[in-house]
Amino acid sequence: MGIHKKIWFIMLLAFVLFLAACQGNNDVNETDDNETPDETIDTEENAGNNEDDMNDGNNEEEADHGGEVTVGIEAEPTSMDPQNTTDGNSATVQSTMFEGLLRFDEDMSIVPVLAEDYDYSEDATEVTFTLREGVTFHDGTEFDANVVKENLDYVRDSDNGLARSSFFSFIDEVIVDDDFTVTVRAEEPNSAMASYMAHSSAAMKSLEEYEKKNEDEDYNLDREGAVGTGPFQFVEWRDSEHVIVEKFDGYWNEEELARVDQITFRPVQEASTRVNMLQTGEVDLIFPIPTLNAGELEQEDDIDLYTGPTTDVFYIGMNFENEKYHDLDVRQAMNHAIDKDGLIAQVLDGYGTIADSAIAPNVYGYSGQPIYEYDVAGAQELMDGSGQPDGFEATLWTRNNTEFISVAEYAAIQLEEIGIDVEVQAYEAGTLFDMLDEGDGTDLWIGRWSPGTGEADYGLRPNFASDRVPPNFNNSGFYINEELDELFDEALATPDEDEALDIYADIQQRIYEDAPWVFLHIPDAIIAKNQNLEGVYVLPSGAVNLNLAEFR
Amino acid sequence: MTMTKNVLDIKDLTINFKSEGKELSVVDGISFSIKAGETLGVVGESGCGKSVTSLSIMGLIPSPPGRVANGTIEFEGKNLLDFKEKEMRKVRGNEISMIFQEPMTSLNPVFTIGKQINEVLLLHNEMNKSAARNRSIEMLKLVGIPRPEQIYHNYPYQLSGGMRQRVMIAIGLACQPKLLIADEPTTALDVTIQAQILNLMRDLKEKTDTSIMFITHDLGVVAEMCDRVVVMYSGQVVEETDVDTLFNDPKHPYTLGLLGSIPKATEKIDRLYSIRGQVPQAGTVERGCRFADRCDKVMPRCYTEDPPLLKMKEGHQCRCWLYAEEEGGAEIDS
Amino acid sequence: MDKQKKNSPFRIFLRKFLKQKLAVFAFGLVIAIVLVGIFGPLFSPYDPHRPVTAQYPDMGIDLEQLTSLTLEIEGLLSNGETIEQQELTQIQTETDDRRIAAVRRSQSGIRVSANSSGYTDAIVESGDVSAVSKVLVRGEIPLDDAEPTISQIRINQPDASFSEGDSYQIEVSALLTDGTEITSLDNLKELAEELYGEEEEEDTSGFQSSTTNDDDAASFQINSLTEDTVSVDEDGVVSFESDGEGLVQIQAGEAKSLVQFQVGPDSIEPVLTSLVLQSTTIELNDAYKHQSPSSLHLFGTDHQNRDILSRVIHGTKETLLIGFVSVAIGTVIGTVLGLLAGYYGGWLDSLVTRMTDVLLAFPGILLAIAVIAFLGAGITNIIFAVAVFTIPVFIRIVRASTLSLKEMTYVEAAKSIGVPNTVIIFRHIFPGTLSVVMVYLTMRIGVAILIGAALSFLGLGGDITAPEWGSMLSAAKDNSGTIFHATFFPGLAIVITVLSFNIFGDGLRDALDPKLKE
Amino acid sequence: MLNFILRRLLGMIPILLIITIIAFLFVHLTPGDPIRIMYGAEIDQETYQQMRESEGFNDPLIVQYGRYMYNMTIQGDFGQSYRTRSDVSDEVLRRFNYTFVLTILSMFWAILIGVTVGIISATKRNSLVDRVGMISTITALSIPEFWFGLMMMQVFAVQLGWFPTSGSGTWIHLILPSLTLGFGVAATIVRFTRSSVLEVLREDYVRTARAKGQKESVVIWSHVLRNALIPVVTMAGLQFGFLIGGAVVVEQVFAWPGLGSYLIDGILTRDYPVIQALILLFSLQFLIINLLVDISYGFLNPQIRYE
Amino acid sequence: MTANPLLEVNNLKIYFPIKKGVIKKKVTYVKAVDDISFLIKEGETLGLVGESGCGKSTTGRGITQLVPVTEGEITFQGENLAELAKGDLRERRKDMQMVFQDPYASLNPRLTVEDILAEPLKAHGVKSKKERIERINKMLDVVGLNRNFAYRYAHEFSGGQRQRIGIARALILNPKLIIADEPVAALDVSIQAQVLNLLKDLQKDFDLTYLFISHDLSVVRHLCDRVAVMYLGRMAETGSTEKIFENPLHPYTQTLLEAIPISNPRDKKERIILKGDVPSPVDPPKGCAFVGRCPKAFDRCHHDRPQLLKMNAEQEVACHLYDE
Repeated sequence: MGIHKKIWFIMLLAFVLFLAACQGNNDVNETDDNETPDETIDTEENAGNNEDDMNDGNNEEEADHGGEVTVGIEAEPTSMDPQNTTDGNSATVQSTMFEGLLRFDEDMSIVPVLAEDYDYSEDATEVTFTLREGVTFHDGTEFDANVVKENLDYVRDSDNGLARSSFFSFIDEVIVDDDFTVTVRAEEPNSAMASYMAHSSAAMKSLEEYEKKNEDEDYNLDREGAVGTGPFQFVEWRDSEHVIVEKFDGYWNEEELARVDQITFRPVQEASTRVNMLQTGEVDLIFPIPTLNAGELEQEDDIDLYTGPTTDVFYIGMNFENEKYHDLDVRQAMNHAIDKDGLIAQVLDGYGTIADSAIAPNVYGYSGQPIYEYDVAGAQELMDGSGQPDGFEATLWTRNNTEFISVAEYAAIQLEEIGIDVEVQAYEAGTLFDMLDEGDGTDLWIGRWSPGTGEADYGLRPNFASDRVPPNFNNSGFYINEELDELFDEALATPDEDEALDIYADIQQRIYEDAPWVFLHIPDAIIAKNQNLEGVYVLPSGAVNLNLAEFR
Repeated sequence: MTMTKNVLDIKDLTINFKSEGKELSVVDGISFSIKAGETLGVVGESGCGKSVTSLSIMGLIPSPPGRVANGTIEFEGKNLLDFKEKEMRKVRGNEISMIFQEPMTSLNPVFTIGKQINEVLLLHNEMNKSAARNRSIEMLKLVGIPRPEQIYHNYPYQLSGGMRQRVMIAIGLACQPKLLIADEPTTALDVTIQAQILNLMRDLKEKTDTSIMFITHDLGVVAEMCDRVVVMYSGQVVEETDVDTLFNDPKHPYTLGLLGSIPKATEKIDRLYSIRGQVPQAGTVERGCRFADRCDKVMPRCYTEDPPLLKMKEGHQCRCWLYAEEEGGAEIDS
Repeated sequence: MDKQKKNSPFRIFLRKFLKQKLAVFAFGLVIAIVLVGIFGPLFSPYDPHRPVTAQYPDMGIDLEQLTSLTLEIEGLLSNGETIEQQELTQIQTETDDRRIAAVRRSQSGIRVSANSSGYTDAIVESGDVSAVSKVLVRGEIPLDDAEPTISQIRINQPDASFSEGDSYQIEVSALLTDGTEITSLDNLKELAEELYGEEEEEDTSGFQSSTTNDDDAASFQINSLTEDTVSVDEDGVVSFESDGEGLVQIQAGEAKSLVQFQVGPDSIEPVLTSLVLQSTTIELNDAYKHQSPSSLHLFGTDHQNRDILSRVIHGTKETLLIGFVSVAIGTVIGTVLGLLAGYYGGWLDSLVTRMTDVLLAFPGILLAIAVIAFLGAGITNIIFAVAVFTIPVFIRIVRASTLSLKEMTYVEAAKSIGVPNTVIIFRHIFPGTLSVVMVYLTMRIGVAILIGAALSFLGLGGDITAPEWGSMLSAAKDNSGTIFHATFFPGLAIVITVLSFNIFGDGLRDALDPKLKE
Repeated sequence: MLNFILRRLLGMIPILLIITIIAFLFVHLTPGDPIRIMYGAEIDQETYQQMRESEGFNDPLIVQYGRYMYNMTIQGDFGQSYRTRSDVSDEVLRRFNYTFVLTILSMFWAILIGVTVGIISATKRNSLVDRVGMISTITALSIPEFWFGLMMMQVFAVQLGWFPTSGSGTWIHLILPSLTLGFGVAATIVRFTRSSVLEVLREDYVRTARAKGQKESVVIWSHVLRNALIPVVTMAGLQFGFLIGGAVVVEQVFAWPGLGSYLIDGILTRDYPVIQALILLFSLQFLIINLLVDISYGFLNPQIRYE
Repeated sequence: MTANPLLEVNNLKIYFPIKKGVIKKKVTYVKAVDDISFLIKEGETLGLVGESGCGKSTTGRGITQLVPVTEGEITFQGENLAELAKGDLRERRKDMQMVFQDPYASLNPRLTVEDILAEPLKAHGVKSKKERIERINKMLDVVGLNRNFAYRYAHEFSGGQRQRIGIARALILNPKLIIADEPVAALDVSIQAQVLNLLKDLQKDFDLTYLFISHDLSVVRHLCDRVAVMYLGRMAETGSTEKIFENPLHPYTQTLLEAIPISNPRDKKERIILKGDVPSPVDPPKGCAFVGRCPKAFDRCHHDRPQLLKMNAEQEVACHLYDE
């Protein structure tokens, strides 16, 4: 009896030890086991194993064959379906696998991809695409006009519950003219249609995926349906570990065939951890990067740093339902009270520019305005002239990540100098959206807006149009300006580009002067990579394109 | 008195304990010896130093705070105090073994009875496991445990206090020691069980010829068990004699008082003799007789001078000034 | 009387406690920390909520803390006139390294603002002319002397008009950013080659994007902008080919200037030929944040340039509040429930025990996270969250202690006398549990502070702008690799505080342990 | 004994039921909307309502709870993550491996370091070794875990380059996080072992063992340890709860793809199915660990019998 | 000795349930006290003897209502304690006090002697502090303690002094009955004599009645007028001290007396040694509780539970040997 117990005890200990020793290798072992019986899926298996090799610094050796890129991203992607994606991390991953008819190039101009050409009708209600021939999806199916129609119709249908369905609600009908010509007709004149079609969510998916979904209700398009036409194809998505894509040999554009065999995206939440991983060579490319680390990385010889403006605009929104902000003097005083130069220097370590309009310079239709200079005395004068010379108390809502909080802290400190006593409250992003959408008790909040379409309409309308007040998004400050509403529609209906640009310039001037926001800054995108990696494109929106990445 | 040789000879043993920076002599220059085959009773109230003495023989005084400051403990002619720890380990459990007061806690609760007897056997004897097992069961049988094969596999909690004390005795006697130190082995037991254990020990002593040092505060037990008695008070031997003399011709006032204060089951006394005052903590009286404060026959001298151990007659010594002149007893050098 | 008091259990405890030097020291620290928590704000050197730079003037600290200045420029026209900067159109500004300094046009001039220490070039451009100014930003990193670069080029404007076939040797002088002048074209060319010759090729970042400049490739250029009227060779000899206006541009590095020629008789409009910068070297300071520890700021400053020492001092109160209040709530509720459940037993005991079991089924920090997620962040909620998971701990220990004390004979004695239950609980049982409660209480304060910090780390902390140690750590954690002091001092404050409480609690435990003799 | 385990398992059911209710109410009454979190600001009201309807958020809570319980108990379906749209039960199982390995290895360090140092400290009581050991453990208990983790990463991964900074893959990845996590627990175990050993050293049977002439080392490692371990095992079991809590922080620091980071992400994004499943899992885990602790008692302490 | 009965105990049963099962079904009972009856007359000392676990202490606690009585009647001064209202019961307690075995555990270490002695006074409505101090001082004199000791804490005293404090606490309300639960078992021999003498003196001075619970037969013989011998929760024999010690009838009483160590080596004797241990009170033998160890057991002892039989004016015994 006693001996038995002793043995049990030892076995228990041994078990624990065994688990501790083995479990760590589990993944590798599993793949190894699978590998032996089935030789044909060799490439895929290699992918799994090579990830470990890479950590030993075997990059050089692999370079001839293309190699594998590991990318450290900020957060877990949420979906592999572009039509159901609203976050940047997912979009980055998807951009390796999916393509749309058009895309934005590095200068934010629209270039054809799966479409060879496109034409607006005279009244800007229709746009006709001539499609590229000979494009095949990763699953071998052909790309044609029907695919375009099916894709657009599927995403438009709100019954399918896709996040991007309303994005395409401007479409009235998609008409297949012939096998490789397709026309998109809008309900109203819309000169921004091409921009919409260049958006990452207008990506083309293989029709087989829709069929699978139709057959099986539980088929998970978000995780399994990643079949596009891009230079990479989907391999594996393990939550919190990685998403792996590998080179697609049948890519239509032979000049732009993928140059590496595989890309692994690894979500790493802690920014400092991402930086450490780049320094130790565990990843080849990371973004975003805390501005402070950027300076440090800049000094490192074998790390390249990219910094450049994005299309994000940071602002402090104010609630017009609250009388405090009815006075233009107060709003302008607030704009004058904040030292944007200091903000950029201090909070962004210089990696940013002052927002001189409600949209960023890289957005189509941008027109810069003379900024509100930092002038405490002037601001105080404005306050003195307003109905609230002694200032007031305010609550400033912010997202609870370091970047937003620092901005909020900074603004709060400075607004206090003109008597506005600001209390900063941080909320988790989702909660904050929810609170803003509810519209109750909103006072001041730190906002960030970037038009995914890269043009002015989407950059301005959601924030300033009267019909976008809560619960519709994103005019959370209940800013009502009927003149603007008319101008928005007018601009969209104007097929002539220059005319439209003039209208947008007018709109921006009116907004900037009316100061419904405290305009803050446009942050830089900061991306760092191993020096050996080349061919990384950064879009003006700050998005990274890895399709042509290769090792030097 | 036949001249049998002494198994144990303690001379001038002084044991100090450190407490609050001061060293107190818990045992202060005691000397006594145990002859082969003899049962020596060591009697005294709590705190008189009897347990510390027994632990010092085993070399088990917790150090710090305790230490042997002076004296020798000769076991079969060799001074145990000179033994290294390794040599001492060979003595413990083998040549001298010990049983303790609390049978309930003296056995390790997580090991079987068998394992605990085997342990001592395997430590001191060249024998294999099965031989040890047989010997263990034999020992269990010897100490009167029913169904020894079964008990062998039992855990201590499955046994009653009396049974556990039997197991302790089995462990103590397993290696046929020359000396068994029994430190209040029956105090925690009920009368009927105490009677069983005392009986058992008497029987075993006859069979094994082991000398026993029997520590107790119960004079009744002494009367039943012992050949000679050492009475201790406050770290000193105050009287040493054979058991018959102790009960019928005690000399030291403390011994007298002790005998007088015990109620007897056999006769009814209306009022007990009682020693006044409290038992002093060993080592706290600095000068004079340690019993002086409580003594009915105290003289001025008692407060100032330490009384020597006086020889009353052959084998009877007493530490009291009362007998310094009248008996003319020679002082035993200390 | 005094002699008797000496032996009261409290005195004995005190004597035992005082013997433990380390614990006494820790207790001293605890007291000191509490005092800092209460009175510290009165003595803190700076206002913890405002950047120190804003406080220097009030405090009479005279520091050259120029973080930005307005650079005045003038335009020089070909007719010799100057125009004010307000009239200059199409001004474009840029710095070589935006991380170090930014430059932009404002109503009052060209505004140069320091970002972080280093030096860079600020380029002001208007049409075809540009000028460069060196920007030096002093900060943590000591700067080597900056290599001067070419700031402005001045080309002598010929007064006369030329006619076809003439030629003209351009005379050039240039101003360097360190104020020295170069007077010959050859020298300028040489310098430009030396300064910019190699640098320009070095765009090897491997990033492909629109913002990489590839226009001004050459280090030194001299070329005609009106090739049909004038042509120019490398040595600055201009030949006039037809009538009209002739413009020649000289570019050295980032500096560009024009010279205008009137060829033929028709008079021409004067053009902007060069920009004159008021100063060629701008010295600024990086005083925005993360100042290293110095005599001015013993613990340095944080990311909002607030004095960390002051914030640590002010934060003591918040941190202690989290520690004390949450544990106090937990202790009181836990002790009361534990006493009642332990003493009365029965259904009350079953209920309380079940409740503790369920609460203990959640690991402490998860419970705290849950509470915070439910109630939202904020110091009161942190306190509540920590209290919630402190309660079951105290219920357990008090209940266990009550159960054993209940069995003590002196409690039985009191019962047998007829002492009411409430009196028994408060007189006999509660004081008995007090020792273990005290020990846990001190230890738990440390745990509470740590949990508070962990909640902040996970983004679930209290007021982010408040000077609370946990939030300070959390705010600085991204930079822990680069900025040592911003995490170190708040971290140290936490460690020292928690350590003091723990050692103090340890000392209490030893002093209250009946097994350890006096 | 089997009967005992069965009884204990049955006894868990009501507790778990209460926990499902608490967890359910907790996630559903918490402010924050999963749809918003899933899609950010970029969906309009119509789509939003559509999605609420299709996820069933507009039903009364009791109906939602019923559906949840039905799916979970009858279908074995814990739902789909709102955030990554993966099957929660699959995902939890997969991540459980990671957290399990991490916590087990941490526990291994903790016990290895804790018990060894604890015993040395106790046997050399009041010596220099003891004092150093005690002060360093108490210091270990006073350091915020994430700070310690970041420092470990700075020193051993970034400066010395001995270990990868973070992530998973090989067992080397496990070393730093498990050490960070085990550190605090080790300190607790040291203290506990020490006092437990000191307690046992005072016991009579230790004196008996010495009186038998047993070697001091055997006395300590056999007689003392076995008894001293009984309370240590309970404490270690309870510390598992602490480890799971600590894992949340440590997994965050080291980007370890375990349940801790899953939970934090889940809470931050109001990923109801994930939160519910994890709370249930953590509670179950805790209860099972308690059961295991109780069973291990039986091995350590023969006096406990299971009826 | 014709006084009235002060305390009468009839068919007292005290069972402790052992809880088992998930929903805590009460399955078995420890029959600590299983149907015993006895009475104590005013002014006498009844010794309740037996080995550990025989239920003698539980009996004492049952009488003072410290443990719930399962069944039976306790009549004190003619009043059935079970029928008393709570307030009245507290009032009765005044007349019925306990002295406990362990003088170390029975005094709260956090209180001074004054606090300890004042507690019963407070509990029974002595509000004036002056009066309390007066009575405390008087009581300290009575038990032979220095008045200055009032301000000391219990831990500063030796075992004998503590027991005096315990006795003082019991006496301070002038009770009629003192239940002394092994009051000298934990004391050294010399101190034991002091306390025993004190108890005797007090009885004389204050007209006390004692229920003296002890396992030490010598002490019982010394102190008690009558003796009740318990075995495994049942009464084996009661009678006057003289009778029990001179002429024990129950085999258990006989062996118990035999087991007492001799007081002089000259009295060495041969004796019957009782075999085995006391059986578990959870599952006592069906017939006579002593049957398993009884040298004189016969068939009937296994089946029938013997009832107390009056053997003579001073002795009752529960044994089938005397059934006729």
